[in-house]
Amino acid sequence: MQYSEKVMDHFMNPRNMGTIENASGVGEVGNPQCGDIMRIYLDVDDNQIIKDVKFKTFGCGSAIATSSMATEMIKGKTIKEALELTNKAVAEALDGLPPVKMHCSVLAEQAVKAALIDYAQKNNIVIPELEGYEFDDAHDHGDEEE
Amino acid sequence: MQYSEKVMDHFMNPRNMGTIENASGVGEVGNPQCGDIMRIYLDVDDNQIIKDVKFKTFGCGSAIATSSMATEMIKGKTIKEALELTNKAVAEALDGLPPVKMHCSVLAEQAVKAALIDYAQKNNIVIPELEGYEFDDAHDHGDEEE
Amino acid sequence: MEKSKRIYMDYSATTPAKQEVVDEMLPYFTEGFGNASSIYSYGKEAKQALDQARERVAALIGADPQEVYFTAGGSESDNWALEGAAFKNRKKGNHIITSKIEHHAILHTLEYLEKTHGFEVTYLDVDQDGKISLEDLENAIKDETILITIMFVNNEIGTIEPIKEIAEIAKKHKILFHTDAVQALGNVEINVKDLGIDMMSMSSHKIYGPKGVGALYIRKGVMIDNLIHGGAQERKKRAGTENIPGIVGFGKAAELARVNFKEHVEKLTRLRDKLIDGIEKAIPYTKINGHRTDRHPGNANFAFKYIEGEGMLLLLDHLGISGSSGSACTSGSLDPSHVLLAIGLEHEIAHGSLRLTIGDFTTEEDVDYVIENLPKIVQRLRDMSPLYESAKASGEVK
Amino acid sequence: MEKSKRIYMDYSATTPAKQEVVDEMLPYFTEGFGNASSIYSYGKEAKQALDQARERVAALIGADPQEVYFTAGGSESDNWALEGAAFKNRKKGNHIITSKIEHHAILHTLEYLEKTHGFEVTYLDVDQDGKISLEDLENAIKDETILITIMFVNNEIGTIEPIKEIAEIAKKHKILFHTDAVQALGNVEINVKDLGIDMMSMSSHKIYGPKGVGALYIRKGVMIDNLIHGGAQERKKRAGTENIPGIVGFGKAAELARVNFKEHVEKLTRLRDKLIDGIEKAIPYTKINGHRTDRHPGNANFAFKYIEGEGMLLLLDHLGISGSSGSACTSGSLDPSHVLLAIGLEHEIAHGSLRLTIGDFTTEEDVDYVIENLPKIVQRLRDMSPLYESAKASGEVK
Ligand SMILES: Cc1ncc(COP(=O)(O)O)c(C=O)c1O
Ligand SMILES: Cc1ncc(COP(=O)(O)O)c(C=O)c1O
Repeated sequence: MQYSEKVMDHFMNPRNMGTIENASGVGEVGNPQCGDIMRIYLDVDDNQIIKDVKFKTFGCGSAIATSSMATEMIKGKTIKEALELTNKAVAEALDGLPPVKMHCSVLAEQAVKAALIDYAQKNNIVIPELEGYEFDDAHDHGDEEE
Repeated sequence: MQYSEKVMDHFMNPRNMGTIENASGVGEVGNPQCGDIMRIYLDVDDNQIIKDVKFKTFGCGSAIATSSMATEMIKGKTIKEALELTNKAVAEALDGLPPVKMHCSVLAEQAVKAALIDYAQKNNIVIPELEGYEFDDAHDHGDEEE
Repeated sequence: MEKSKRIYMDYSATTPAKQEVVDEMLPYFTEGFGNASSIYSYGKEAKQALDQARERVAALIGADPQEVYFTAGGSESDNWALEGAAFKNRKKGNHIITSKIEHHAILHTLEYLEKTHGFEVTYLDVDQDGKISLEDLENAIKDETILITIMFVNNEIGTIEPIKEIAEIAKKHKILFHTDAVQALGNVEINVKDLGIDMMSMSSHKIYGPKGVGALYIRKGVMIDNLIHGGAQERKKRAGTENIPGIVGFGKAAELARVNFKEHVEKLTRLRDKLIDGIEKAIPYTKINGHRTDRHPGNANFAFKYIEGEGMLLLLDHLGISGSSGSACTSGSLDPSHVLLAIGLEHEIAHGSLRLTIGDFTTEEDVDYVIENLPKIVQRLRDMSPLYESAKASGEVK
Repeated sequence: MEKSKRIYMDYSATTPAKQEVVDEMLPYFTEGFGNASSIYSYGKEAKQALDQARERVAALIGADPQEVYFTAGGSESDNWALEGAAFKNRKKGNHIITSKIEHHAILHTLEYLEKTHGFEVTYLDVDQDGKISLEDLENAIKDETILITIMFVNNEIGTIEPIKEIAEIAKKHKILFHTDAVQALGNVEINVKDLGIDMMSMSSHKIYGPKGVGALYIRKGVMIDNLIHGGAQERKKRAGTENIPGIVGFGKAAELARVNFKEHVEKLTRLRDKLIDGIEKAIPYTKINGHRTDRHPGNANFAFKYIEGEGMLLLLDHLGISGSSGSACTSGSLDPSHVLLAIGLEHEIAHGSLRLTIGDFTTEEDVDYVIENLPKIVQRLRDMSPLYESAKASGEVK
């Protein structure tokens, strides 16, 4: 298993690591049993622009790197734009992930969505794209790896 | 599998190799199927002393070496003495044989006996020690060798 | 990256071959390369080298040379012992007893015997230190039991099992006893006769020998089926042209292990204890895994709460330190190490495990360097961890 | 003894590792020794070396690298292919087809599958040149047939089997086809895709690589059971810490074999033909075994009437020449080689067989030396032989 330089960079120097007090929305996905938890904090302004975003992650190198990249990709964006963030986009922005680690990017996408759902609930907003959103078990580690 | 120096010496420089015309007795044991044949020629004088002995052998290095050693051990001896030649004695005289090759020494002993039987028959002599002598299949190559 | 410093602390995974070992192997690649089974001079040299290596390995474990059969490694030895004993004794019974903390070379072989060949396996629990219970073992024995296989020293947590006692129980019930001694070899005293072992697996690359070579000790009189069928090598028990250079290297490594045994164990034990004590003092919320004293002299195994092992390994690697972890992420499976779960660790703590195993080339300075740097790494990851944050919020962590 | 001259003519038994091969292996013993499956830098180097070696072996046989699985040698590869395919397909059927001239790694594995696991095996006859009949093969196929295994090149007499045609028949009947290509590798053109091979066994030490390494080609899509169970190495198909130096050496040897292929085959063929012709002319009552043209480029196999092989080998060895024989005495069994009997040789003639196999380090002078000396050796043994004497007496020999 080998990480790209981008992954290593985001793991060694994670962007947006930390917490936001009184965040507009907080999302947490994963569970400690499986070895990954991502928690994302959003600070959304009145124009639905994500002014700030922070994360805390328990998990492997790629879990931390995808959290870092995902937060960077939505920072300063509108909620609409953030909704469009896909796990593939995160993985690509990191120059790819080893197949066994793709679930980390799924987790990152889900953590963003979970934070947005929390934001919507707190603010009584309906985000149609997130109605009935399901958090699949992202843990399809595959079976053929080394 | 490793041969002693004595075996190698008798193989490289076999004593008494050849034939005797009008031999007093000729004995042959073994069969080509199994890969060993020994033929021994005796020249026995009126005092029952083995004046000369020769061999021809088809077989492996130790078959040739045991033939050579056996002929040397009975040359100049009386028939009585030759009858006492055992396969163990031949093997010991060669500083031992690998376990899988012990049958060659058995063959050498049998070849001498066969030649003596032939001599007895040709000369109408009864050699009590050889009455009913059985040539077992000497080919017990064993099962545990390398 | 600060890669100039390189501190290898994964000796239980594999060791470098010692220079003396390589030196002794070299002539057999290009010159003394003959087939040991052939008759001509080239072959005789090979045969002599083979004999000497066999004597050296035998001497390390108190066996007769004819009881040592060379294989391609620990995994093959394990597979051979289990399948060989199982198929040979199938008519007597189909039940095998093992423990939950065996190496995968044991567990997956037994799984295969269960699924594909109809054998039945009992997996014994271990206590929180990783030891099996002799009482459990006695209770697990049935009329159909044909084999007991319990490892000598566990590869993750270093715990030493009560081999002599297990062998006695096996003997009492006339059941074959195999032990995977891959981690034990060279690191704990082994005398197969005194211990009453019927079969024992060994691997060269764990004792500073080359990779791809191992051995199976089979006590005289014990009959098992072959695993690799073919030519008449290894007294007709293991086919394949003999890997002479590899076997010579293993022999040399065994010789060195025997001669340096006392020194080796003393040094490792001292450094290991220093490492364990140092880390335990420096890093709170840490559990030491494995038995404190009945333990591989070079094995240190920690579980750091609130963090995951892979990140730790990456940050350690960045500082030039190599270790390993029982976390799921590093193994590529969903679950953390079965060994850590078997000693009762919860999943989330098991994910934060770190195994550091030291060896003959480890220095006092290496240990100091790790004690100095590991706490920073753990803290850095804890600062990123939502679990740590929650623990602080709840007061669990101060 | 005149041992200064050393003429090795047993390349089919094993080859010396080439210096370039050893040079490329060396760093992986003491430095790049890491566990290829681990995460840290030591491990990454090992992993890269492993990948390169896999590509090189794949390139030699026209396979994808992911279709190449490293093993500990040709015997393990054979055992794995046969047992793996047999147990995996047991529900479909229990019948396997092979030939009478396979290597023992095939024959003894099949015997084991017959005796211990209830499989049924058909052993095809071969003609006087050692070729199987495609018609016989077709006729042997039953509904229960799950595997055909026919060797690519025979190790004793060098005959090349009609692999492409066999593969077509197997495909037509949807039966797996395995070939033991241990002698073919590097010596005959192999493209597994063009030939339609499902599984193929290889061994490093026959192509100037180190001993104790081999590979099994498994075509993508072909599923077989594992032989060595345990860790997740080789994409979970073959457990055991990777023998990195060995694999690197095999890779380098494969690379050299690919690059030098044409040259190698031309040189060997020329020297072999010179040797065969020279001996045939110089020694009467001699039979050349194996197919005259569809033959391993380095293989010469003679049967000299009236004499036995071991003595020949000893006398040759005395002159520094290494060869091998299919006689019973050299194998330690009662019967001469099963291959020689299968091509119709009588026991007594088979006992007088001599295999001389040449390779990359054989020179023209070596061949001359053998042509000069072998006739004397044969004559010397004939002069000792009672069979020769009888043949003279009967007029069979003049
Ligand atoms: C045709 C054939 N198959 C299999 C083998 C076994 O290979 P190895 O000795 O590498 O196990 C050999 C060589 O001994 C061989 O010639
Ligand atoms: C306890 C134990 N058994 C078996 C093995 C397998 O040994 P090898 O990698 O030599 O096949 C190992 C090491 O990986 C081990 O630690």
